[in-house]
Amino acid sequence: MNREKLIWTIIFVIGVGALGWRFFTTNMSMTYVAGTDYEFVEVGPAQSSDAPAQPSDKDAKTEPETRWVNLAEDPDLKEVQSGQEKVIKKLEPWTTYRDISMEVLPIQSAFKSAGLDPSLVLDPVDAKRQIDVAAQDGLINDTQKTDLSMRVGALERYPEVGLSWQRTLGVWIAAFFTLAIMSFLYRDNPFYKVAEAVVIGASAGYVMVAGFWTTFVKNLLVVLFPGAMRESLVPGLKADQAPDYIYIIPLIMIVLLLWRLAPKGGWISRWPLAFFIGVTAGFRLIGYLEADFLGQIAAGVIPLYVPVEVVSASGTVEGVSAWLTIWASFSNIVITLATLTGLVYFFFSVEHRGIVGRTAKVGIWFLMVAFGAMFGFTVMGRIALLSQRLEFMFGNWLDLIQRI
Amino acid sequence: MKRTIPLLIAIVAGFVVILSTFVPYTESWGEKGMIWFDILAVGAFVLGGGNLLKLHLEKISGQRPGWMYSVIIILSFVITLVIGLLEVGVHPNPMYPEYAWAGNYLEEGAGFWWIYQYVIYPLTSTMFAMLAFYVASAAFRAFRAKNFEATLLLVTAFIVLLGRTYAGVWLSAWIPPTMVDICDFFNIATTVEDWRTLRIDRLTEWLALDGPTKGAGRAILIGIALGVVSVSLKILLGVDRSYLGQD
Amino acid sequence: MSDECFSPLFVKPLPRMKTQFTLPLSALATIMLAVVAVFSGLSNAQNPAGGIPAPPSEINAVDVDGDKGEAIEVYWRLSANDPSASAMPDLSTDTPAQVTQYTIYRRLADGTDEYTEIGTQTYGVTTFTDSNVKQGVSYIYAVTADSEAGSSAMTVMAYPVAAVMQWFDYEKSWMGLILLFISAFIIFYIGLARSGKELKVRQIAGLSAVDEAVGRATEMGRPILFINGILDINDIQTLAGLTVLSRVARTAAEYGATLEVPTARALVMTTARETVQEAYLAAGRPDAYQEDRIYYLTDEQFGYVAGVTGTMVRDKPAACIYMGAFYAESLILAETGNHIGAIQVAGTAMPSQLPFFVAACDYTLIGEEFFAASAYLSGDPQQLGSLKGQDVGKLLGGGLLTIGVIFATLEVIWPDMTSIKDVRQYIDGNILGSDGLTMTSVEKGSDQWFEELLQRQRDFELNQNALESGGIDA
Amino acid sequence: MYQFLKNLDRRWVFLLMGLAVAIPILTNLTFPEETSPMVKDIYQAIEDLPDGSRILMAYDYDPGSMGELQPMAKAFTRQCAEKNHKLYYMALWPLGEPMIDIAGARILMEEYPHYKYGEDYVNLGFKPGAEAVITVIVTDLPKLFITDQQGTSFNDIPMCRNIRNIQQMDLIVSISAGDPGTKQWVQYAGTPYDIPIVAGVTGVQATQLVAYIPDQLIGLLGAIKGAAEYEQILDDNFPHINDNPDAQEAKKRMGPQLVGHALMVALIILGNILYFVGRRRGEER
Repeated sequence: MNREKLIWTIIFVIGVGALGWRFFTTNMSMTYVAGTDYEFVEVGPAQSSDAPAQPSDKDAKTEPETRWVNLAEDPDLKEVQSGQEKVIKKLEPWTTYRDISMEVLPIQSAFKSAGLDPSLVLDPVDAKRQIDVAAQDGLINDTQKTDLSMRVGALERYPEVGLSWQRTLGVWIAAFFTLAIMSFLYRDNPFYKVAEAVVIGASAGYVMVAGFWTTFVKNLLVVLFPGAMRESLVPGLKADQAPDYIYIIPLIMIVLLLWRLAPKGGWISRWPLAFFIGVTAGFRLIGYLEADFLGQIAAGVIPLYVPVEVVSASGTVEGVSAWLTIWASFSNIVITLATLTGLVYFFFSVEHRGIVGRTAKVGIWFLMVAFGAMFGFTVMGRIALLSQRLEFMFGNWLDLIQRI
Repeated sequence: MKRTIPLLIAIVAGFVVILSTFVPYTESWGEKGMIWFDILAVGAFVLGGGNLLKLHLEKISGQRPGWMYSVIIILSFVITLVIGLLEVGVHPNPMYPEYAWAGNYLEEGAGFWWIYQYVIYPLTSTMFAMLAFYVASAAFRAFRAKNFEATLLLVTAFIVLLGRTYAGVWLSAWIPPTMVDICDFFNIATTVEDWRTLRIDRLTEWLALDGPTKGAGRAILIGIALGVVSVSLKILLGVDRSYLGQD
Repeated sequence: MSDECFSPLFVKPLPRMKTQFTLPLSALATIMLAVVAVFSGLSNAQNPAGGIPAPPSEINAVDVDGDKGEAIEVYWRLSANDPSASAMPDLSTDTPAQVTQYTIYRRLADGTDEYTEIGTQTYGVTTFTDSNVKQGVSYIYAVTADSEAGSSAMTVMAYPVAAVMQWFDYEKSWMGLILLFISAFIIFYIGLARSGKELKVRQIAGLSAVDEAVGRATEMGRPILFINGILDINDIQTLAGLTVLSRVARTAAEYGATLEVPTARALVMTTARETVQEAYLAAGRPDAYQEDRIYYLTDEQFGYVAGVTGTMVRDKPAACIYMGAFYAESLILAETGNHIGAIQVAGTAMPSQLPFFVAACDYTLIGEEFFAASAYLSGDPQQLGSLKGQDVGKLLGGGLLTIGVIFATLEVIWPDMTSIKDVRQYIDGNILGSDGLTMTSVEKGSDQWFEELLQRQRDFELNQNALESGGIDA
Repeated sequence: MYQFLKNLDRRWVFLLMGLAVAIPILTNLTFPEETSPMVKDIYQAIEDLPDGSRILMAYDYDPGSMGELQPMAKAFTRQCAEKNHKLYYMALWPLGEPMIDIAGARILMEEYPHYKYGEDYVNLGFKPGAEAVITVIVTDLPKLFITDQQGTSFNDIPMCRNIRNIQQMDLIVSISAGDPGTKQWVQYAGTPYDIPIVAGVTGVQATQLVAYIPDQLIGLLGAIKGAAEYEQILDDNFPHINDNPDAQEAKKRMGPQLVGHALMVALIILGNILYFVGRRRGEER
């Protein structure tokens, strides 16, 4: 036991050391972002406030037409300058960021291989100047110069490019949790317990938040109080949307359900539950009968003999291919046989003996073949999931392979 | 009384939904019911979240084994909830810049997004990826030719595993031309196309996507549909009322 | 695009709309048309084809059957310049007249408004469903064929059409009959069982294992873990799982074993608590019921699995019972359960997860067996009756399938025999499909269909005129 | 040796599996692909539509299944963009929205700059309600999709102005990781309203959904293998896609697949050898 602990401690120390070394010498886990600026001003007709609306004007009561302009996209604000409009209100500017590591990292490595400082990339204008200097000094040749300036020039379309410490930290946290979950394969341990606690708490919170913003707001509040929602959470709502008061019912049901928390009369919460259990029973009964009973039988109505025609290059039919017909017919016969024997297997009224038993046995064989095929088929997806996780670990975190 | 009214509610609601599907005017009532259900489920989060908090607070106050992890659960739960509901770091919607609360709660760069991207997603997707290990250990242990059924299961899985990669083509590409040669020997005219089905990759597709899987899958689905009809009817006839609780 | 103000000129003379063609308007339109003709002639000077495609040759519309009167289907015949009108479309000669799309117009039949565009369809398509109609209001539809160079004349419907609400969806007649048939048998057998007749059903191996597992857990003094799937109570599998839970809880209460039920949904937790409490009461041990053993973890699939597997390796339950709707988590749960050496019984109607349960669990209830389990385990003879009803359903399904397959095969062997084809079509389209009780012999949009419809509308028109003139006694 | 293998700790299996996937990723191992008839059917279905047809792109998956479905989603977007089809993106999963961004909008923005938002493609975003959403939008699309994802009113989007419902779509491309997904699209839209559907699904779903082929579903791409074959057929037909490393993602992931599968095959063989040796020694029944 102590020996095992020692081994793990050594592995841990070596691992941390290797990570530290890699962190300071490579691009490991570095995440770069580009910003987009928003700076909104509301502009409106310049004369509207100076000259009071004329009484004869029918539209006198309506607001003067105003609009929002993003200064970052339209910094000139031509109409305002020409005096036709004026700024009515200004909002706090904001910037949103987007991950562009995939663009930045290859340029950085190009810089590195050319013997230049990779951190230059974050300031494309300065980087171009440094490339020119390096070219003059003969550190890089002309093809390198044009190539590097062209590549770094592509970054100039972003107003700002920078290292995001939040996201870089995030990559480390994500990597830690990935390893913590995988450590469960060896055995239960404190790292896994921490990861487990975090995932339970955070995902429960996540589902509730998502449920609130998507279902509760969009499917209940918007329907019941479209006016208030248009003024607050969902401004894009149509102006003429009328409230649908039938949605009071689910609201009342929530109240009934939460009555459980009250000291008395908690049994009333069974009402909404019973209502939905009834609806579920009715709805699923029809749904399964239509799609899975009738639908599957209809799909099963296939001919057992399928002649496959041989068509020449010019499009004329040259007759029926014996072998292909045999294959296609065989396939349909197998499908039909598997369905019918499978149904016999599910029979409850008769014991699996005699002819019924033998038929049911064939049914099980087909089920087993199907299960084997489904198992084998699924393995692929599972391995893909693992590859994706490892690609993250090797790419985004350790920077051993190209990032996805 | 405490059981009769809910039973009546369930029966009436169920039969109304069934009948409504046959009347064009009321056809969508069942679907509307499901939308309402989602709303109720969100309301029920109060119960679920409340229970989660209660359980772990009790664990902490009782200093029961593992209470430290309960602290982590409660912290991560509350932090996620607060950041998400208060839309921390979410900008207004660029289309409606003056509405501070109209932004996307999952906006890239915002607090909730960060939690999702760097905490929840890695954790859940790694949990999902663990399946790659479990399929291997399950296959090693369970796929043994103990009897005829088990042999069928294992042989099919074996073929499909091979056929889903390049190995399938590589191992069996010789079969169709060989079959043509054999037929030539018996003076039967065939082409390579006729025997293509015998290649492992084609056989895999037939096994997993056509033939037996399709047929057996159909039998399972038909059986399930009948099972659903029967379970639903038992609920709606009041034969099965285990969900109702006590008087 | 065609201008609305020209449209009356292109309209075929219609019996009921004559009043609308006032002289000044048509005169004005004629003049404007002439002007347009001159200009278009100029612009198409280098193009002898003219660039304007031929109009669609015919148009008709019918009320969509079996709806609440909110949709009308419009059909037309392809324009002669439609690339898919001829058998071998010649796409190489990209003439300006080649149809790129059809535009569908509509106006009220009472003539109180003008044609407005209601939608477009790409070339080669001859149908459009207008789902923006008012019930009972009559409309006239029109369609133009459009090319890069311009639009054809409008082809206008000869008779108005209105969307009507049906009170019964006849398309679902057969489904209703089959539902009645199966339900009647289920109810009949339940009644038969209730009257005391003993019904024989075969044994299912997995089911005795449930009791056995509970017993073993009691012996070992370890808990029983019950997972009710990861869906909410609006899934029927969750409800079926709850019934099994009720039985397991009752046995556990009788034996004095601990039962642990982590759930992925708050409502499942609530309902499961009701169920288990009732089971403990029924077993005469209401004091042994521990509410906190039935708890909510998280709705998130893998968050939930992480929590459950953690609990598994720490509490080492002696039995793990999985009954409900499962997705990818099935194998994670079952492999962890296998590792800790628990007896595992699973039941689900998720076909994709069955292979994993079959591989990793001791017993697996496959699809319908899972639904049957609740009937078996309840120990209630009434519930066993429902299984007999299900078997009747299987006989019906298997019978329909067999007959259908036989006729489908015969149809391939003797393709010319219409009677065989009709039988196959009736099974396929009517009984199993949504064509109603009677066969529809004419395909919508075909030549025959256009003719028949026109005739029907003429007859209707005659009747209407007769009614209006008071000629027919009602 | 036999005793060690017989009581083999499953952690050895785990370790082997980890290595079998990790090593090919680190060494960038890839293999050639050959397209199967079903993949050809799907390719042909999109290819045969007239240029500029309307296609509904239903992205019903989340980051959990990105590994399998992302390459398909990207490839579908690419083929449609090659044919200048009009693309309507929507999601029934809350996290499908970012998927539309990554595997749809971003591809169009970077590789097909002539695609204009609102004229050639639109992101309608996520709607909660699963199959209930489908049952509504088959008759009335703007009823639920009042705005697009950015909040622009539906009728203000040029390519949406004439769209009343999804029956007007010429094809539905359903990329799905579970429920709601392809099954619901087939049940509630494709089958009742005769809208052709092609699908890209996870391996698990593929086996169930084949029951719908060919009547209710034109074809489906199953798992990463289907994606790789589809990438191959695009590479063969559009040479410039061949040069795009982002369009070879699935093919790249087939390397770990092959080794992983080979390991599983070896494990099954080993397991059976152990079983038969054990039986000969009389240790097992």
